[in-house]
Amino acid sequence: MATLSREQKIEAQRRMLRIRAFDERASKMVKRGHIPGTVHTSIGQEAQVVGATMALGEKDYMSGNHRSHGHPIGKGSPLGPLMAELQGKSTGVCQGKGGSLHLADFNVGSLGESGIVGSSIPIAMGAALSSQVLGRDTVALAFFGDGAANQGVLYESMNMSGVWNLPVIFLCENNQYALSTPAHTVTSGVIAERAAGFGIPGIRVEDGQDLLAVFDAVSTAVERARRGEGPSLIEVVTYRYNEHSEGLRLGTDYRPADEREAWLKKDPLVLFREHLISVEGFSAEEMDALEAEILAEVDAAVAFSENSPWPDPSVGFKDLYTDSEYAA
Amino acid sequence: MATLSREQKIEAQRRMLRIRAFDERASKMVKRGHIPGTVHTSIGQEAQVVGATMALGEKDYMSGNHRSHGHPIGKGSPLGPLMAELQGKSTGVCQGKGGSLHLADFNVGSLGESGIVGSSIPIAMGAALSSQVLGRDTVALAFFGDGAANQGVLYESMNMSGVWNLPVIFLCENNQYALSTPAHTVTSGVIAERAAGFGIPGIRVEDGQDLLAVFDAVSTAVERARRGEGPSLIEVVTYRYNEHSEGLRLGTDYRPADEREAWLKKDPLVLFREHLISVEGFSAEEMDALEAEILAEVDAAVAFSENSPWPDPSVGFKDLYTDSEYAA
Amino acid sequence: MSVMSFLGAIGAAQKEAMDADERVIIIGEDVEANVYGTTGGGKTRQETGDFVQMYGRNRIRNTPISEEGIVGAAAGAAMTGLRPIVDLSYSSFLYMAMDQLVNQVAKNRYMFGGQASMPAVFRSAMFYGLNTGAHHSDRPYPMFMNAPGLKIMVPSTPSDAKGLLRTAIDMNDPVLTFEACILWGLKEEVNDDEFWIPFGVARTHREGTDVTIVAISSSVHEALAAATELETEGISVEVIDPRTLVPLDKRAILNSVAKTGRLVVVEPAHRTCGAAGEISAIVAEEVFDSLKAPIIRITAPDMQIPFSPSLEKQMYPNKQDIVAAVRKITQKDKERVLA
Amino acid sequence: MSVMSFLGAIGAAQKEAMDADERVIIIGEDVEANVYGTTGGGKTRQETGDFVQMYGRNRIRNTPISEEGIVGAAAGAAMTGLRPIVDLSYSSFLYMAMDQLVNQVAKNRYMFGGQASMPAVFRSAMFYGLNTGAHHSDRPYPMFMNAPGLKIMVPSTPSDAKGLLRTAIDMNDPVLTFEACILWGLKEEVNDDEFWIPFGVARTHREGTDVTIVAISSSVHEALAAATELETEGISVEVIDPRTLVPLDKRAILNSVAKTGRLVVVEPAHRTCGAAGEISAIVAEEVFDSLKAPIIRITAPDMQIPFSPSLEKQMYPNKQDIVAAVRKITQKDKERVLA
Ligand SMILES: Cc1ncc(C[n+]2csc(CCOP(=O)(O)OP(=O)(O)O)c2C)c(N)n1
Ligand SMILES: Cc1ncc(C[n+]2csc(CCOP(=O)(O)OP(=O)(O)O)c2C)c(N)n1
Ligand SMILES: [Mg+2]
Ligand SMILES: [Mg+2]
Repeated sequence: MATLSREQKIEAQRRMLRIRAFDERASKMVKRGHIPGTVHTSIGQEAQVVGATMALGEKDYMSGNHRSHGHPIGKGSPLGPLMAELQGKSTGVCQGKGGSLHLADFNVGSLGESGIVGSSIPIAMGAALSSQVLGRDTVALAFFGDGAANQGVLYESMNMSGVWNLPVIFLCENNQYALSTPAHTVTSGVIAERAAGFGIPGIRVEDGQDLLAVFDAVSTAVERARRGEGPSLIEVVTYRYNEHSEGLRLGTDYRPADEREAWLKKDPLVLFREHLISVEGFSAEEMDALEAEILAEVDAAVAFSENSPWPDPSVGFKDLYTDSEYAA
Repeated sequence: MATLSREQKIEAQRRMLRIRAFDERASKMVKRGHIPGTVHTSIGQEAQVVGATMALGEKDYMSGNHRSHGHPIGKGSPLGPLMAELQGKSTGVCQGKGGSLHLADFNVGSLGESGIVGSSIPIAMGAALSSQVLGRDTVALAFFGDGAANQGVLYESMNMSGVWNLPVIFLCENNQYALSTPAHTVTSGVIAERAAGFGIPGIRVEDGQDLLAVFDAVSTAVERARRGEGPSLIEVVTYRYNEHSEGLRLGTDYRPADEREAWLKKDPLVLFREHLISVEGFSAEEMDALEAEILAEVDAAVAFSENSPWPDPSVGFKDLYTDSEYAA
Repeated sequence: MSVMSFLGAIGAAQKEAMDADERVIIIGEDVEANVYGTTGGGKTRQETGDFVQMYGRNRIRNTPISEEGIVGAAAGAAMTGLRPIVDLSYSSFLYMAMDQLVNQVAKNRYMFGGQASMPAVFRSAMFYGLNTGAHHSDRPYPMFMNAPGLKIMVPSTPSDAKGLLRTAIDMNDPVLTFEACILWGLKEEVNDDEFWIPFGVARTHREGTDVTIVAISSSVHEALAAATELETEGISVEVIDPRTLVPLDKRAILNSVAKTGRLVVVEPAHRTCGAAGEISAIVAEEVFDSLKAPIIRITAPDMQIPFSPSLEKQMYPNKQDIVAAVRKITQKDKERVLA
Repeated sequence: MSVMSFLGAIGAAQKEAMDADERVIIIGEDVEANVYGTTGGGKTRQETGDFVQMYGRNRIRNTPISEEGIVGAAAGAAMTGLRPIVDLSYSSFLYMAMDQLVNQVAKNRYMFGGQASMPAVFRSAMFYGLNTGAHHSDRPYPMFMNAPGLKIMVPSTPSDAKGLLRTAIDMNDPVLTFEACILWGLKEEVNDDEFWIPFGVARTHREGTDVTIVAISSSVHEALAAATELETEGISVEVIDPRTLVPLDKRAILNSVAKTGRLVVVEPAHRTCGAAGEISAIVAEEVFDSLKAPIIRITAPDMQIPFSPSLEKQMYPNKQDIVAAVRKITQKDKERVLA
């Protein structure tokens, strides 16, 4: 059973807290019109995100989806340029051209979040192909939801990477809903069990609020991949506390009222704080201090973003190609 | 175990013979330039095709692929208009506009063969959806190859029809090669085993040269579908005796020399002829007469086609839309 | 008549068609919860009534996220007796189902010699101008215009949306609708009775004698605003909305340009190989001798859509661009050439 | 110099690039067995040498039939250090991977603010005119011209195929190649050394003063044959092959039309929203005052491709159509208007 050192555990909690604080702030900012468009928060899913990213090395690659902030934060991306990106500022990690849906930070191996459900799955496979062809020892991980698990390209990718033994991990964040649609109404069979037919291991982490359980499962898959033994599919059962996207109001109650309450009792941040105190012997004060530190970090990120200029309009006409500017 | 009556068995042999004779003739015609383009024969796969189509009722639907003649012939389509279609004649089943790759005969429930690998799989699912919504008791069957089994749309279709319990059968004709590519080099896991992850039955018919085995498996799936219990995946292991398409010459030997020899010993037509004689008590003379009858039928089909006029050029500008002709 | 929003008009047309014909079904992601507001049953999104309650889950099909499978299923269903309305939500998701749309939906009837017909409607919304970034801002109708066998509607008013969509649903050929999301809230008096607007008949929103503007989707409103401004300068502008791009009402466009001698074409799609280029080319071939000035296209540039509000807004045609273009081509010829 | 076929030239460019840069890999269906003849390693298909033997299975990747996955893998690989050449065989199969091509390959660099580059080549062949029926006869390059972020080459001679493909492989942006299958057998003397033809530079195959013909892909040869015939009638025709459609050498086209005053555009794609329409629209906007006659497009009609030889041949531009169009627009103006 792969596990984390004491320092790594604190780092894990730090990253989970970052995601929570960043997303809570972003949610408010959307509602106040300080972030254009909308955002999809990972609030409630922090253990699943960080359990996975902590299992990756710095040079390992990652692709993600619309529920996009947790992934780069979990991978170690600094908050300022991420927040600036959400606001569309020139200092944004994508110069303001991507926005929440299309965060990418190549410095930490984040190859990009995707607004198109399922579309970034084979991107991670491609990064794994690079590793294999060029003889690197990096692995790649694709984050996607239970909804995305019904996109055909996932199975094309599982098959192709299975045949080639590519070092890639398919990580399904099963938060049990795709927008308004309960997973069980549109999913035949069990996602994790789909791996077997493609000749690769399929693991279901039933308690995705348990950071260590996720870390263990993903670490096993990462080690396997690094040994050249090929891909794995990991389905992590989790829950999002917020609406699909911030500000969205649906007429229908597609989630039972008491369901959220039950999951709130298993808040991954609270659970891991307790673990750090009871098992690792940290004090409540130390934990409070960490939480305060992270809030300050998010404040600083927002300040950085607020103080940043808007991109010059000409930036909108750059970077389509490598070799030329747009000439109308 | 579903089985065939004595008359049905003769009808099955008749259809297998038709496919063999039709395809052998078509092969010659391609090589002599009497059929434009190319054709993909089902020679060697007759038991797999007819075992499946005999399990369908007249009103049941079917979609197919580039290996296209066997499917409508197996479903009972008359040979003349099929041959005329291959030649591009006005009396062709698609008026000469489809050709070998796009045979369709709606009179027998043949919704069309597809030149795009995998693309016609969801078409059969849609026909099953019609049956369900309109309360009909028809089922639909999609024929596709081992190569097509790596197209993502198959898994989207298995999942969606699984969720909705649609009366559809996914029939994989595993002839062990996709053009020059051995299935085992590009297929991770076992095709039939992929069904389980999608919550539907997956059956592998190991001896696809045994018509009765195929008939049994498909009948079981058809009955299940008709009872409203949903889809099934059936993988039938078989072999094509000819090259991928007629006239194709590849530099590489992608099939071991002795492999074809071994499969020729299990010729489905010979096997079933022996069954009809030894188990059903037909005489060799009766079997010879049947074979001669079919050759005459193919001769007549070719004569019908040869005597048919070319389509008038104006036909090329019709039928794109229902309500208007093309006006340049 | 009652006041309907653009979105409400789409819902109303769907409801009418569902009531009129049992073979009509709705299939798509999140249609059950009416996420996009057109399966709520009423004239507006808020109005009571829910399609699932009214028509049941047999006819309102909430799907997995599997665009290719959904479109393929609709194609197979349309060939065997149903008349599906497929809700693909964003136009940017159409690429996922491109093989089914181009290789099956568009080709089958022709390839099979007329044996099949394909009565299906594929609805999608173009979310441009709303800071949704490059993955959600596509306006890809020109690509589909290059695929013979599909019909294409691009309504710009609630009435047109209702009447054209009803025609589309009742039609035996496949139709793609492209709804500009920024028009969803637009309201006007719409006939409550059933009505059908024929495909291939342009709508002349405003008559004029000096310049013809052909405008597509949301650009119609920019063009009308420009025309009002130009009127004060004594320039008389005719504004034509083709409403359907396949079939295209060439006659209306050619007659107008024959009269005015000048053409500006405005659309929100990318410039290269867009509908504006097509319309320009038709005119340059068929009424060349009437032309008194260059044909101007005002389109989105050949650039992806950036997220930041400070970057995105410059990407679409606006009133000022149109006014400037019209001024330029109505200058006296000499000035124009020198300019 | 040695005689190479069009297909052999493609193989040669691939071989050169594989030799020059270890990051270049080939990925696609049946590339190992060299089914389509460009991974055999030689100048012609028959020539000895086999890419798998030369470069090994690490760099020659025979894939499952999974176009979307293949293109996505190539995109991810291109963003992380490889330079994939993706063999998609027929252009009709591109739709299967449309989401990856438009949403990932074309958009990523822009969306991510220039962090990624996408050095990948997507090869496909247009099999029109060979009785392969509607599913194998697409010429869909205009659709991709409407998707900013992709570059597009449409070579018409072996030399151009070799030089452009080499440039494409060495370029840091994604390139789609569209190879006309009917040109595969075409032979000419081709430079055996490495050479690179820049994108965005048209080739004037023939100079002339009365009419400009811009022709694309196989239509170049029809246009040249037409020009030869017209010469005997005293009509001097300039024939321009843009060679790359994105970027497009507008300057060459505009200068030529400014000189001749007349334009015919010929291409094998469907008419509506095709490249011919785009070129016509550019000219009608930018050098209107030089134009002496209508701009004529000669294209495939907006119809799918029928199988029967008696139906298919009428679907593509041919020499006679071109000759007739040129004659029409070179008549004296008065005659033309009355005709
Ligand atoms: C191809 C595509 N189809 C549909 C959508 C619209 N959409 C955005 S998020 C979403 C639900 C995704 O659910 P899931 O994959 O489970 O991720 P979650 O939001 O639950 O994290 C849908 C349908 C999209 N963005 N892309
Ligand atoms: C989408 C698509 N990709 C590739 C091809 C080219 N192609 C035609 S048949 C074939 C092999 C198909 O193999 P399989 O599905 O096993 O059928 P089989 O020919 O063996 O019956 C290929 C690659 C195609 N027609 N369509
Ligand atoms: Mg989910
Ligand atoms: Mg096969």
